[in-house]
Amino acid sequence: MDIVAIIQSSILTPLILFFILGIVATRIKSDLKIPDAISEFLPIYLLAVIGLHGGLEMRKMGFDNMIVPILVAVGLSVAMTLNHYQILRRLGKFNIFDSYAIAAAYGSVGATSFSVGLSFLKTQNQPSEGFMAVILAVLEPVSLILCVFLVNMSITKNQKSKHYETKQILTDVKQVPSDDSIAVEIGEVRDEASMKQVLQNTMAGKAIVILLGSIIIGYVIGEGGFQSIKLGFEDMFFPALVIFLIEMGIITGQKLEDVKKAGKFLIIFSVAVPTFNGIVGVVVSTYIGLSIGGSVLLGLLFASASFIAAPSVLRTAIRKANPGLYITSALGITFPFNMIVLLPAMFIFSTVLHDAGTLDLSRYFVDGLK
Amino acid sequence: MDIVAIIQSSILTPLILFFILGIVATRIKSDLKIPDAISEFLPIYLLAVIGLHGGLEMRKMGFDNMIVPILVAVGLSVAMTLNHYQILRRLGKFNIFDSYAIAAAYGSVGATSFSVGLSFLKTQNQPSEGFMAVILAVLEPVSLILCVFLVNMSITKNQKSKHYETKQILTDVKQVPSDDSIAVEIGEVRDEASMKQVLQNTMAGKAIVILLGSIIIGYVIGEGGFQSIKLGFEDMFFPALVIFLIEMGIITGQKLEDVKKAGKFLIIFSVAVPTFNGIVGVVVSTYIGLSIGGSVLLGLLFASASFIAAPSVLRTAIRKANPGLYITSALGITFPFNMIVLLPAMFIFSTVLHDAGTLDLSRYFVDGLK
Amino acid sequence: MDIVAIIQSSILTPLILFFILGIVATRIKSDLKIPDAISEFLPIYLLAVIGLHGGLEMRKMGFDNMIVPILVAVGLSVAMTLNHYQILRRLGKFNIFDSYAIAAAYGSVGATSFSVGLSFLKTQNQPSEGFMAVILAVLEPVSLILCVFLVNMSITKNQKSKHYETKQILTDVKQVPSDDSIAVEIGEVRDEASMKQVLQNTMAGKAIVILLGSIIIGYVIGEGGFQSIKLGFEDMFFPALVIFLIEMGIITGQKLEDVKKAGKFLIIFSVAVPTFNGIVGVVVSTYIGLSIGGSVLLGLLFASASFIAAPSVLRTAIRKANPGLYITSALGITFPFNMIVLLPAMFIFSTVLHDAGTLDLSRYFVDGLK
Amino acid sequence: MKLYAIKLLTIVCEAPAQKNIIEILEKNNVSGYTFYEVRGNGSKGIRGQGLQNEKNIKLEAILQEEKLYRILEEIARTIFSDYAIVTYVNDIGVIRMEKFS
Amino acid sequence: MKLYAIKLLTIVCEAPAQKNIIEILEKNNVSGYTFYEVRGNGSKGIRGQGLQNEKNIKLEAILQEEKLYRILEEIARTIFSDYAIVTYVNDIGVIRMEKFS
Amino acid sequence: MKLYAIKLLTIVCEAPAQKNIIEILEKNNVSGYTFYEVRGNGSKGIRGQGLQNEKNIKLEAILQEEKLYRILEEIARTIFSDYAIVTYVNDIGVIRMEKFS
Ligand SMILES: Nc1ncnc2c1ncn2[C@@H]1O[C@H](COP(=O)(O)O)[C@@H](O)[C@H]1O
Ligand SMILES: Nc1ncnc2c1ncn2[C@@H]1O[C@H](COP(=O)(O)O)[C@@H](O)[C@H]1O
Ligand SMILES: Nc1ncnc2c1ncn2[C@@H]1O[C@H](COP(=O)(O)O)[C@@H](O)[C@H]1O
Ligand code: NA
Ligand code: NA
Ligand code: NA
Repeated sequence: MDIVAIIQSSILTPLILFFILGIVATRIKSDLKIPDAISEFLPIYLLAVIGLHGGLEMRKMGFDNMIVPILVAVGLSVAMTLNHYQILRRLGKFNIFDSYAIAAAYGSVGATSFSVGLSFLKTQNQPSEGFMAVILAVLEPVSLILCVFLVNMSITKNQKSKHYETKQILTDVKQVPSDDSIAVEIGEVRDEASMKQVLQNTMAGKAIVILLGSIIIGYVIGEGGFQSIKLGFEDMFFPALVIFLIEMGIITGQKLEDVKKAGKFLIIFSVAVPTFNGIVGVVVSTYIGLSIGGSVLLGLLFASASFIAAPSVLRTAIRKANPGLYITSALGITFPFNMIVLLPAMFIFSTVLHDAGTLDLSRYFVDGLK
Repeated sequence: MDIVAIIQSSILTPLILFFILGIVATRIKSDLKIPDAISEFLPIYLLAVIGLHGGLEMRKMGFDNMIVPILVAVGLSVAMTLNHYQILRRLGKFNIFDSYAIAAAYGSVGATSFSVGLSFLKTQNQPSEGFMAVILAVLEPVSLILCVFLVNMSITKNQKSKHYETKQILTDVKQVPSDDSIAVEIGEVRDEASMKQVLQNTMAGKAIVILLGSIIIGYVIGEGGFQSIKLGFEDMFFPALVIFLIEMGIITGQKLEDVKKAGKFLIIFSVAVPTFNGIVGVVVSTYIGLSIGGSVLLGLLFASASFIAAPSVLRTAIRKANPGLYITSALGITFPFNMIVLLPAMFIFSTVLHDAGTLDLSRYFVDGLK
Repeated sequence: MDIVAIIQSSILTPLILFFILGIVATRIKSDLKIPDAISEFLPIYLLAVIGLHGGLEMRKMGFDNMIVPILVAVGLSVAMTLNHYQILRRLGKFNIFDSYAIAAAYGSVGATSFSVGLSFLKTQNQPSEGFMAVILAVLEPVSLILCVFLVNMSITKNQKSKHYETKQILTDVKQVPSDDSIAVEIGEVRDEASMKQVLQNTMAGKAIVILLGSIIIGYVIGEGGFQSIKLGFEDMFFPALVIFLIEMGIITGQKLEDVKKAGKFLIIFSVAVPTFNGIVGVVVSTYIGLSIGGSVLLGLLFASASFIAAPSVLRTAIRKANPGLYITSALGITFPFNMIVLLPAMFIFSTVLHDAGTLDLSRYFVDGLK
Repeated sequence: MKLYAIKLLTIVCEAPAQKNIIEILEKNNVSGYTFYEVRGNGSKGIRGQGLQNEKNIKLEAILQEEKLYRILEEIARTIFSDYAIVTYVNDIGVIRMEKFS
Repeated sequence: MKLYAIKLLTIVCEAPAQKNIIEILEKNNVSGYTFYEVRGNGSKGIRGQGLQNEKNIKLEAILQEEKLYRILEEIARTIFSDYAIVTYVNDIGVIRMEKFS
Repeated sequence: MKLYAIKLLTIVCEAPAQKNIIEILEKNNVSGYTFYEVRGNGSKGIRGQGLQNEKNIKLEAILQEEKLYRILEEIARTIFSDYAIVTYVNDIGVIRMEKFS
């Protein structure tokens, strides 16, 4: 294994380069733009492809050995989410709303990152377990629901026990708009969207519906039924992902301006926490027997923060949280960091963990000395 | 021929399953949605593919033997449309506007159904006559124009002969909005859009223009010229149809709520009439010498009701008709029924009619006994 | 080489025929329409493909021999632009604003024409130099910037030297709207958008950004990296171009109505000048050693007028010019003329110039006599 | 800068009625109009989700009071009974009165 | 043709707040509303460029003055503090008063 | 709940003029604005069918009367002669006056 080649083959790809082109375009104030209809359609398409292939693989492999990985993934996801919250609330001094919202975004997973991970593994000719698509679907809602539940618990508790303390929670909120002439009485704060509502919104969110639906369809139709749509739902995946990454680059370019506003703590968080989660993910995945590719994908899921599906739930579920914080850090910092730095690093790490012999370190150093 | 396999291969297809996914998504109140721009583009694309292939086939086969089928199809279409009207008006007690509008929608043909039919035949490795695309183009306007003409005739006659009778026609209209403070005087009812207008709108409707245009272009360029665009205009057909069926599923899901409002009579009509028309279509097609596949396609055209092209003409051409009735029944009942039940049934029927020997009934029963 | 076959294979192509279908659809008042999102996306996609292939070619061929062609192209482009201006101002009696704006549109280049040219060459199995994509990117802004600069110079000069003469320039403007109750004082005419603004808008225009970006990306990833997206970014090029040409046909159809208003002089200009520029382009390209295909492409670039990128800059950069003039002539006359007449003519001409022997004139005449 | 009083007529209706309304406006020599796609809910139910035909259009025309009543009357008489539609009128001020005569 | 005076309430807000606002309208038995996607700029910055969630929605409802104040009060109390939002009221004239009761 | 009187300035213009108008608004410290794509017909013909450049934009800004006339004057002086454009002014009521100062 040639580390230089890996890094090269992970960064100098159409995906990453077009993503960077999108960023550059925004920074030089270009009017380059992927029309909304296209960029709203692409995630649906990408998830359909991911789902179909997951379903096809599961039909081949069976789902006997997917129970353990799923349970482990859910457990880790919950632990990480709670850990995020503690870090943000204790060390970062964020208010409870922002702390839970950011914790949820980083606890949830990104389908775009997953897509780039699949593409990366394909370039490296590394297979991965088909049920990773199921884990993607399962992990998405877990930490969202957890955090929304905890926020509601915390409000209710405060409202009941001591009336003046809840008041403090509110003044605690850093981003309460100051331009409102109408005082918001704490007693009237609506209880942050009822849990039922949130469960409904999360589970019926388009990402989960199309992903789970496609997994089932893939499983039912099998390779035979898949043939007639293979061209569109397999071969066009990377081209479509390229287009989507142009748009993501454009939006990232817009968010970069807000990164400073996010503050030093959140910037460090956006790099350190994914790295930690990613490493833990790879180690645990290797331990429970996932392949090199599967471990990279699961590590990437833990490392990734959701910037499409989660924010759209969080904005109403934890409405007192500042969306600028979780979107900016997830899309503006963590996503590019994961794609460019962490993904190849985790792949090298996973390869080493699985079989140290494959990593040709000597060649690397010899090459370096030339 | 294995009936179980046929049914399975007609229902457990990506097309049908993604259609059902769309319905399910709407029913569980998901925000899944194909952006408008995509779902407006797809029918144009699908018709272009259908047309090009029709043209290519006709170049190979010549159009000597397409005259009889076209004339027969037009004749049958007229007869069926008049039959629909009688059923709706006499048995269903609908007013003349609704009767003619529903008759026209069911007399017209659906390009989406046709597409699914083509896909089905491909799965069954059954060829069909290239000129079916021409029949699709010809049949679309026939019953529309007929019904609009008859509605106008009927109004004019009534207006002229007896003034008070026309009044009855109007009060006859079930859905006249009751919230209008301005009385609509019968004498002022605009003559239901002049026939010239309707002819223009129908013949220059985008579906017919793109379909006929593509047939001609396919004919002119031949296989040689087609090669350079084959990937886009042949291999992407089924993937594109899948996407379109997700959206159709979503809309069907929305319409399902209105099905009850359509009334029991219309629900029965929406299943019985397509079945009857489909059977007649298969029998007549077989009789005039069409292939197994061609007979299925023509049967499917007769069985199908238009829910895109026809309604967009009918809403202005017979504006006193309630669009809720013809759209809900065509899309909410007939379309899924045709795709899931009638299409495989007609294929079995057509195979039997063409050559009873191919239907391996014994194997079916033996399988059934196990 | 068979001239009849060339003409046939250049006109009876899906591209041209679907373009014509678009025109016909508009003329018969059809509601055929490619949704905006699609027709805004397609040029971005087409430029990405052109750029990627240019980059891939340059990686293979190196860019040693691209310096001379680029310099020659820029020089020719400047000369032609100035020539356009003189013709329009002196012979055509257009005001300076219209003269410079039309001169710029015809001095700039059309990516759609370039795409059709590539497609034509592919049908004729003629390769072309990869750096033509770079020339496309370089030529686009040159004459725009030149003309805007000259307009600003001319205004400033007039404003400074003689105050009453500038007034004449203004009254000179044919299309000053007459329905304004507020007199536009010459002293207050904003200086036609500062040059810096214009440079920014032009160089960061989406066409240039995506084109140059894709050239660089193509160069960096090479054939190896390109494989994973080849299906989308090579094989889908012609199908996508077909869709785009339907929409261009529809818009051309709308513009045809305005052609009369453009006046006889501009109509002649829109045919004669491209022909002249095209011939000059082919001759010079052949002289500096470009291939048959490369000479056709460069000729086509000189012959083409920009109707998407240039107008979007010109509308604000030379805002006193009537956009109806340059868009109508570029899209309504020059584009169809170039595609249908000039492109095959230039190909024949280029073939003759490069090697008279390949043109089987005898066969042509013998065929003609039959 | 003086503002002249004039009327703004707004119509929200189902897409298929757009053509008829523009005809009425043009027949009455309205100098111009603006329109765009909207979604909505009213007595005829939720509109604008899926099919083309079920979209709503919002049309706005600035016009003199004289024309206003003629146009309103014609719209009410020929469109109200058959289509989903709402109309309303606004008092506005414009600079260039002559643009809307 | 007589025009009856009534109120037009307009709300421009971030897309995620749309659901809440429609709930408030429906709770107060508003007879209908019209809405569409817009872009904008205000105290919460530029909105509507990229992500779905950052779009703005403009909602318009014709309603009687009685309902107006109740609705405004509820929107102000439950939405103002958490979302990007602007609301304003217009005097308009309609033909069919009974449509908006 | 009291409504404060303020002005709503609406501008419908061709897309390429949008940038200039937003510049004028921002130069005059308008607190915000809303805009969206529309189609239309007027003295410069039908607009909004095909090419990007031929689209129309509708811009709305809530502002104090003082700013209104300055802005109108500047738009009239620098934009009217070169672009397809219509502007009009509406009297509206808002709750949070301080948002628009
Ligand atoms: N009270 C209302 N306020 C604003 N818009 C309305 C109102 N009622 C109806 N509309 C709009 O007008 C369209 C047609 O209304 P209707 O005829 O009542 O179904 C609806 O789809 C809405 O877009
Ligand atoms: N002065 C204003 N005039 C018109 N629209 C405004 C104004 N201020 C804000 N808006 C709109 O309301 C949205 C939310 O405003 P804000 O809460 O101030 O960020 C903005 O994105 C604009 O679309
Ligand atoms: N009388 C009018 N009522 C409403 N909108 C108008 C009117 N006149 C013009 N417009 C709009 O303003 C744009 C520019 O108008 P004009 O400068 O007259 O071409 C048109 O394309 C319409 O969208
Ligand atoms: Na994560
Ligand atoms: Na039928
Ligand atoms: Na040129």
